[in-house]
Amino acid sequence: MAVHLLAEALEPWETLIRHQQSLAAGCFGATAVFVGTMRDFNEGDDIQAMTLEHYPGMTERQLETIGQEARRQWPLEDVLIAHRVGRIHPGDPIVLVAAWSAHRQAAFEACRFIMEALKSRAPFWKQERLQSGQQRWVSGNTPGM
Amino acid sequence: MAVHLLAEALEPWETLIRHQQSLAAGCFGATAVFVGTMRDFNEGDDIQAMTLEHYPGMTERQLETIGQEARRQWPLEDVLIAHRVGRIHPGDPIVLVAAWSAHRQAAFEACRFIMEALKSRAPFWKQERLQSGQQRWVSGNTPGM
Amino acid sequence: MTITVLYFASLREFAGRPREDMDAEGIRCALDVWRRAQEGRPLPPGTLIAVNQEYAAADHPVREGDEVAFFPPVTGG
Amino acid sequence: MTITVLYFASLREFAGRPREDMDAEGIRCALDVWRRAQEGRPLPPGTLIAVNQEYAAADHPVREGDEVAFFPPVTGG
Repeated sequence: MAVHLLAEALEPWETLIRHQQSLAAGCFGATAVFVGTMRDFNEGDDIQAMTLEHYPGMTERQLETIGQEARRQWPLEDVLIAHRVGRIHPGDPIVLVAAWSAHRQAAFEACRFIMEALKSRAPFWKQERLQSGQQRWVSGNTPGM
Repeated sequence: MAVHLLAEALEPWETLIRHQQSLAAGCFGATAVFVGTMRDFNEGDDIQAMTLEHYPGMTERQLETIGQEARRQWPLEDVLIAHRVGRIHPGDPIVLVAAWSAHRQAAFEACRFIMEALKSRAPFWKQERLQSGQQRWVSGNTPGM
Repeated sequence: MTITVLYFASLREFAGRPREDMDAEGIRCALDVWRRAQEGRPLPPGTLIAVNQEYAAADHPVREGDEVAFFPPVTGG
Repeated sequence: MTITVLYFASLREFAGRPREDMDAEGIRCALDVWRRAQEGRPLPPGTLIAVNQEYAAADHPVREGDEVAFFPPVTGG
């Protein structure tokens, strides 16, 4: 299992390919992946940029804990979680979650579980900068289930 | 929407990256991806190779139909389906499904719907070649939900 | 005009051939096609049928020019 | 030994500072930390609390050496 917090650009597919190379081919039959990307609109406004704040130390621990919970709940070969912090712009990837398993049900469910848990428990906060120059904290997540 | 049937190696991440470049960055917030890979074991036996047979014409139509059903059911920016045919070996990717949406719930659910529909309706058949040299038709799929 | 009959996977092995053409005379439905082609051998349980590349029931009408396919449960993905 | 108090995101703006150290004397729980640091201002609704980087309730015991954080609902992913 790997957890990455990145202050530089997150390249989800490269990160995924690199990580998957460490797995034995043939052991997993299913890979479920989610990538969250910054949109250029939110709540009816055009967004210019966003700052992702986190709680150094606690954020990593929460992501580790969430990944371990998934591994206890489903038979997984591996889990990868990567999340951006700092200044980002529309189109930039924010989060990558991948789960490898022998079977697709476990991979799908674990990937989604990790995303929902991350959204509700991992200490990250988004501050949007609108096209108007106004800054605002994003107040909550859209429901995912 | 794109549907690919490939007699040559399926490179899922390259296919995904290439396809995603055709989408406007910032329009989608969520990408859900599933990749199915050939395992080196099945029902207790070591597998040497596998042949994926399909029904030329009908297979493409079924995949198109399944993709369109997903687009009617969820608000998706795009859908990508790619599937191998022919001779493959353990570790080779078999199938790639990707769904792009503004929101993660739609992306996750559409991706999983497409995989389950593909498994139950798209005319593909797997014939395994065991390490012993014996050949056998795979008789059914493991349940995915 | 004739009917095109296709067999896939284990049904191809069962039928002993991948395809054949059949005179449409006297054929009303997909099951008629199977019976004539396979000389009365029963349809293996679980066999799926497609008429013109769409899933169809055994009593689905078939006429000349149609493509009728028989195959076992699908196992892709 | 003191208690380390951290504020994140909108709570940092509310508090007017990102962190502070506090004498542990007379502090029993996380809410005591907030009250002393914020001079009795009520906790904004929805505020989350972590003690030593684990989520904790307002009445979670706090002693010297602990790290206590206050922050709004999380919005990552």
